[in-house]
Amino acid sequence: MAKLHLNEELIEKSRLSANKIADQVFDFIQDRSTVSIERTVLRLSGIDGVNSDGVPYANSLVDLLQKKGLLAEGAIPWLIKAMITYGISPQEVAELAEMDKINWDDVRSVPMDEVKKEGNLLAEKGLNILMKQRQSREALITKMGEGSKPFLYVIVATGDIYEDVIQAKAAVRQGADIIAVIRTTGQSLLDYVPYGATREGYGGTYATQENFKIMRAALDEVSNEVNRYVSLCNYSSGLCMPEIAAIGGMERLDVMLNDALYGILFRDINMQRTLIDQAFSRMLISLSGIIINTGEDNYLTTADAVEEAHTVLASQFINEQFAIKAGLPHEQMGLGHAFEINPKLENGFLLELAQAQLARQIFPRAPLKYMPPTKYMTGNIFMGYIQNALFNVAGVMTNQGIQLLGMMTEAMHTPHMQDRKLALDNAKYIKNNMKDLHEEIEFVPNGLIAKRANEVLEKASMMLKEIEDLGLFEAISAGRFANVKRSFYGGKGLEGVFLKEKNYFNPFELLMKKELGIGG
Amino acid sequence: MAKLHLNEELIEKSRLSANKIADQVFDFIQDRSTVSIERTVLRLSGIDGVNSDGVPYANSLVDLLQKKGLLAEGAIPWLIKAMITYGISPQEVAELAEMDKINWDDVRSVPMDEVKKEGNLLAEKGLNILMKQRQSREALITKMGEGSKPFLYVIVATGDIYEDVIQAKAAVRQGADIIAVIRTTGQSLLDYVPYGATREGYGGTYATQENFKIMRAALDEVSNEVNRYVSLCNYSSGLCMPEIAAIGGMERLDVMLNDALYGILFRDINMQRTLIDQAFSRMLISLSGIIINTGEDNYLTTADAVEEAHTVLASQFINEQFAIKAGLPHEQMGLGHAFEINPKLENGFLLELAQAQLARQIFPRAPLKYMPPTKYMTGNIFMGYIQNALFNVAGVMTNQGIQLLGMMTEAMHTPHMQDRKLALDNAKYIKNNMKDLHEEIEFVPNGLIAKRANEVLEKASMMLKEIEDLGLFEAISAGRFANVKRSFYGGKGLEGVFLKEKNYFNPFELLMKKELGIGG
Amino acid sequence: MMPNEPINIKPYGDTMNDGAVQISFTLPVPIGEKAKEAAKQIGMKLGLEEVMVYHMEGLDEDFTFFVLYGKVPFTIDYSSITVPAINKQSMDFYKINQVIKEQINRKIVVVGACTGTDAHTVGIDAIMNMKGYDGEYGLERYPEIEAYNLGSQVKNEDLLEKAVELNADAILVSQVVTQKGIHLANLTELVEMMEAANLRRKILLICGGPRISHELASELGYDAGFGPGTKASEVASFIVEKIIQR
Amino acid sequence: MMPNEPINIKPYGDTMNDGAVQISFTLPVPIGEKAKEAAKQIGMKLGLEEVMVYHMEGLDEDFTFFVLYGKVPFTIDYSSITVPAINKQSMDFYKINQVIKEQINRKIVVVGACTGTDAHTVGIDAIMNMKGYDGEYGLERYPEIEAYNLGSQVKNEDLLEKAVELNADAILVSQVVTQKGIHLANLTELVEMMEAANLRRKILLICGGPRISHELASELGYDAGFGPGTKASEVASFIVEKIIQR
Ligand code: B12
Ligand code: B12
Ligand SMILES: Cc1ncc(COP(=O)(O)O)c(C=O)c1O
Ligand SMILES: Cc1ncc(COP(=O)(O)O)c(C=O)c1O
Repeated sequence: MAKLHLNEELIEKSRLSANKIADQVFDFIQDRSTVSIERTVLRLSGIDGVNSDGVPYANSLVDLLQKKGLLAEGAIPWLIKAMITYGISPQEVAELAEMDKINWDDVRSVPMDEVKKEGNLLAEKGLNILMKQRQSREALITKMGEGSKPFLYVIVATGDIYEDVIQAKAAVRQGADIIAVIRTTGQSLLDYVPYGATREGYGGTYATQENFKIMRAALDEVSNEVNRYVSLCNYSSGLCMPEIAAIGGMERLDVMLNDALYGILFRDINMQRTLIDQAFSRMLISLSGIIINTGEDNYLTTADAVEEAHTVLASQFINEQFAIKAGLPHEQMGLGHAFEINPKLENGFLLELAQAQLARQIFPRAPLKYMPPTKYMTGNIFMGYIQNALFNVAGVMTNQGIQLLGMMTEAMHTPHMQDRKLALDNAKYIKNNMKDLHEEIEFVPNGLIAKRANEVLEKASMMLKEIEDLGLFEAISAGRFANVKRSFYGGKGLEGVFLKEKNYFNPFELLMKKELGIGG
Repeated sequence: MAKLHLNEELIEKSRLSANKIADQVFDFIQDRSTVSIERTVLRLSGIDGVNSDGVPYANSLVDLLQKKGLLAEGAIPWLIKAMITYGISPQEVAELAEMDKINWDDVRSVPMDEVKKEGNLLAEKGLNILMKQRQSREALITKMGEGSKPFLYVIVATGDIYEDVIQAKAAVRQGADIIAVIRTTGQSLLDYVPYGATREGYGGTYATQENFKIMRAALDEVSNEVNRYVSLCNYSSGLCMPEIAAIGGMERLDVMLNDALYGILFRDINMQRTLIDQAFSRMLISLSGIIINTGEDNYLTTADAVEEAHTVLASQFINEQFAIKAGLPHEQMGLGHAFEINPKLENGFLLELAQAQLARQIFPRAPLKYMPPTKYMTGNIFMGYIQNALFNVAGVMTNQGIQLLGMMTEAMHTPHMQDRKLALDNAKYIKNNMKDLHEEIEFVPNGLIAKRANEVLEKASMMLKEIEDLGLFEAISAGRFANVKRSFYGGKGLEGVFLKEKNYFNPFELLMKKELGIGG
Repeated sequence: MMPNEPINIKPYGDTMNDGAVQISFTLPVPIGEKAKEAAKQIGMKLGLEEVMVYHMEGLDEDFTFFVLYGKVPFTIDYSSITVPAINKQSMDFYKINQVIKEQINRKIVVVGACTGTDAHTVGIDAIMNMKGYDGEYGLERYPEIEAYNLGSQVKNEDLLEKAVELNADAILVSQVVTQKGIHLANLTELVEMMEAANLRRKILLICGGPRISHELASELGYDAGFGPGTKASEVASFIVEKIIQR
Repeated sequence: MMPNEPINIKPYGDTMNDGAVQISFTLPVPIGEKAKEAAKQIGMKLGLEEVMVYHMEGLDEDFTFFVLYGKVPFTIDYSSITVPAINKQSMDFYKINQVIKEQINRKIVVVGACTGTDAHTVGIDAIMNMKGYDGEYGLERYPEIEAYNLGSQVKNEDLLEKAVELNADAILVSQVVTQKGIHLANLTELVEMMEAANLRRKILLICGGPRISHELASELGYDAGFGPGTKASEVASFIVEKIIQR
């Protein structure tokens, strides 16, 4: 494989800084939980459905506990106490609670060791659903195989899950390896997960458990037909990050966008909230065998791709450490980066190659997620089509893991059916016609590419050192990422964060940490 | 610059074979001339215009001499004898001859030394026109500079010279370095050069002296505007190959397609005729400072580009020797090759790179002419657009001299105005964005690319050895090039070939050989 | 009309008035000769002549993609076209500040946001933020303008509340996501809220975004609409001129 | 009509019946807002709705290129479409030779050429030459067919003379270059020459090429026309069937 000569010492140094940064954050997270985490464990305990107002029972129960001031001990102890007291199922607890038929003072007396025993059972049962899906996935891949790298990733985004299914199936028959169902614009700010099959989204389709199920079934069907396991991707992000991770695990999603920094910077979600949520999500994701995709590529949609390239790398280092601390293996870390340099730049492609190869070598086991040009796409669909071609060339030349295909209509609308087909044609042509190019070329030792890569590495390492001293929260407040400033107490969702009481109990968390072999 | 490790010995061997092949052909050519050569020297002597039937005076005079059995001594002696006898200009000789007002028996008596003296004067004057234009070109380039390599070459082909001018000017403003005016389908088989400005061609525009003049003036105007000398290209090929070379020199064309093999294989022109014509043309072209473009690329439109790659290389070797023997410097040898491998082929791009780099290294001083995909272009203009992009990538990666831009509508029609613009956008984007890529990469010593290049070289060298033994005429008859068979006496134009009598006199030929320092 | 301006025009391929156009689309039918004929009929029903289906490719069992060329037989009268655009770029940064100082005699207050669930800030930032866009300062940099950029995902009611609180002269709304007409709903809601609150005449209402045109904005009841490539000075000029006019 | 076949169809972007189409063309006017409006009017005059000019680029002082999207408001009746195509690929190589032997009882003579100034031989070679095309033998390989391929740049009179000389059952004409309708002139000339010589009814007349359709060929007075991707067996089947019919 083509290789760049990189300064290994700087890589080591950067990793160390990132590790310390993550440690600091985890010290903070440790003592906190969120409404979304509590809803997640309720869902994993079997609570599903919505009440007559359309509010999910997981939400109504957590809200109730919060209102009653009980949530700081965790939702699970109260659930179990009610279950034991009334001899009912979790779902029944939620439904009766709605009708105010649970006497929370009464249930308080159930002894803690009983709660713990029952809690462990619930956790085992809940996590088992995820493990089963993981096994199904592995069995299916063994049976029918999967695509070759880079995986070809395309989006569907009609807003209507049934229309999405049509588009997705067509895309698979045309060669797609991963189908991502993009979410409607507003969803990340919703503090609940919508329910049921939906047909009305803007710029994307609601992420609901039913929609996941419908799409997974469709993809299973067409995977069978093409005899190649096709992955499904959605977003474990926004205010419901951990809940959607759980739902994704239950419905056998294979890839999930998951990155607190994205939510902070691009959705103005409170940083405490989403970092706490992220740590919990990643454990679920890890167990479920899902690949995460991080969002560093987005930085370059607002910041300049040449000047701010090092922020992408720095963020990748941090995301790697966050992932490690949540027990996520390298093989599930789809670290993000992007091909966003101004196409008018002389030798711009060389800088793109430098960045892509840099990431490839620094994170050799990670299935890097490589984003196509978006910022400099215009209404000229023809030029756009060849910008995407050069992006595909860079992907093949540097052996990326997941190639998010660009659409020639990027500057206009979410993809029409033929846009996706043409994008796949583009990618397949280049992947096949240039297949082994990366084995055939070497980068000149002291050339432009090598110099650029080392320069970016050096800047990233300096940035990480600074953040290590400053702390991540401060660094974000200072606008170090994507030129966007967010404050510690600002943004959405802070009201959903709470300090755990000393008798806080979350058997799911405990069991996951045990399974994943991580401390805490 | 990126380099392949090639077997230098095989290169030497191939060159030697090609040299012998050319020698054999030149032995044959030596004793022969053609009606077209004779018309050429008449034109260079100042004969212009057409008679009342639209027949050029150069044709009517040569036809007359041929009918009278006088041509074997050359047209010039008879022209001069008539000039001296009647005290008239060359043009007047032609016009009076038409009216049967020259008594050819009478003029016979003019002594040969007078003829020779006058002949040398005529030749000096005639060739001086070419030299003057060459100097103008050099002065203009010094004044305004020219584009950088690879030169971007686009065609205009509306059939109407005035519409061509509109298209050409637009193309220059969009960045074209070379404008080629494609010829109408039938012209190469015409045994005369049409006259005047024309507006009615099919798939191209008639090549006439007036059309050349109109386009040259337009390009000079727009060159001035963009402050970059823009080259004009047309075809010195077909039955009037040498005449058009002369006209091209007079009207300051800068590039001319010139390749006897093309005419033989693709226009079924008799091989004797066109090889004799070619030798004479190339001397004119050499003196005029025009770059030739050879037609090896065309082989791959009928033969398979992977299997027959070596025939392209073999033909380049032969064309190089033909050029050297006609006194053409390497800097004017635009040897042709093409990007015509099936885009569906796995690693096909690697084979393309191998071939392009091979040519680049074997002919380091030649401004290689690199042809875009044509054969595998379809009605899918989007896919076509990225096939052209990969072609441009190959051009930049191997540092070609002249990049003939592909049009996305290749499979449909001669270019619409926006097709050309988009083609230029494509090429400019890649040339700029990947500018120094060829300096940044090395080809792995024993990789696929290196192996392929050496394999093609080996096959070419074997083929050349075979042709050396067989003779070029026999090799063509056996279908060795482009899978097309042509016979020694077949094809068009043989009737225009004649054996020179021992007192044959052509002062232009003699002077050119002297100027170019070539024997004969 | 400009001197020498063409009057009746047609698309141009390689010969004046050849009418050549390229079209591509997908039909929800399986690939085949019948599908090809259907594509041709679409071309003909659009009024094109010499319709040629140059490419046909199955996208899935029931969908086929086509590339066509055809010729437009009609002309349009170019000389009669008038563009419903705003007078662009009348003043520059310095001139604008000077005019505000001399003719308005107080600072102008502008409040902006990207509204609804739309989170695209780059466009509104380009107009409002200090650093501006494409080498032009944003409104925050104008000494005579007080500019408040509320960011993205702002609810119409919050935007309006803020505008009232600040006594704004103008409201700037950015809308980038347009799928299924979401921007129309958003933009309309704001106008209606302002009318209901009797504020519509008092505050200049301006929208912008890549799919916004002045025409569309006027139809929706806005004072102006700005499309792709807008510069801050164009917007400021418009605001100043309107305030002086009143 | 096929079961479950759609009846009224429209182009499809991402939602059934959204009517989405993409268009590009050049107008002979300078770039600017007025040009953009002109492009939009072309779209509207084609009957499209929601016409959006997404891209505009000057090609030269007086020419501007556009990319538009719009929506087709009408449907076409898919169920009523019948394709005027020849019954394709009824027989294969073996079957054809067998039928000739058994039902015609003599060898069939076919003469082909690429005519006029057209020098594209690949198409006619694909149909006639031994080695064939796309894995199918050409007519020369058929034991029951005597095939004469005269090559390219053949004059109509020479082709006809040869056909008469060989007592041909069918003439095959290839035309690839179509600029300014040169193929129409060429093809028409041959029909007229044959009619003048009273040969038209005696010899099957077939043309082919990338821009040829059966429809066009029929209009010009040919027995059949074959377009891109034609295989030798399709042509041979047609000839054999026609000869038997007579
Ligand atoms: C950058 C970007 C993002 C970034 C935004 C970062 C940020 N902080 O803004 C990120 C990555 C976060 C993002 C996310 C999404 N995006 Co986005 N994004 C883009 C992208 C690539 C560029 C937009 C941009 O910055 N343009 C540059 C600015 C300067 O141009 P502009 O907005 O046109 O602004 C100019 C003028 O319009 C005008 N203007 C704009 N606003 C205003 C206001 C006023 C008052 C005035 C006077 C002028 C004015 O002046 C500006 C300067 O000239 C486009 C694709 C493209 N290439 O266009 C897609 C695009 C806009 N995104 C799209 C979508 C669908 C989304 C998502 C909804 C996808 C999803 N479901 O996940 C998400 C969610 C966003 C949300 N909730 O709204 C679609 C919209 C489709 C449509 N037409 O409906 C696009 C077109 C991509 C696509 N083809 O799918 N996106
Ligand atoms: C190869 C080629 C050449 C080669 C031809 C070599 C040769 N010996 O044939 C060379 C390089 C010599 C050449 C030259 C020129 N070419 Co050319 N060429 C092409 C090219 C790249 C491919 C054509 C081809 O071989 N197709 C493959 C064959 C198998 O397909 P086919 O012809 O469609 O044949 C199939 C069917 O149509 C059918 N068929 C065809 N004929 C017949 C006949 C019968 C009876 C039947 C039943 C069926 C049948 O069956 C075949 C098999 O399925 C096309 C572009 C393209 N990608 O299409 C341009 C193209 C055809 N050429 C073109 C032109 C203009 C020229 C030139 C005139 C340019 C010039 N002025 O120099 C010259 C001169 C040629 C001349 N005098 O005619 C234009 C034609 C434009 C137009 N529509 O008018 C094209 C489209 C390129 C372009 N965009 O400008 N060309
Ligand atoms: C990491 C990450 N998360 C989430 C999203 C999607 O946004 P939302 O969560 O608002 O739907 C993106 C968008 O591309 C992303 O990159
Ligand atoms: C070497 C060469 N000569 C001539 C031509 C043009 O053909 P003609 O001379 O028939 O116009 C070509 C076509 O590309 C060519 O490559």
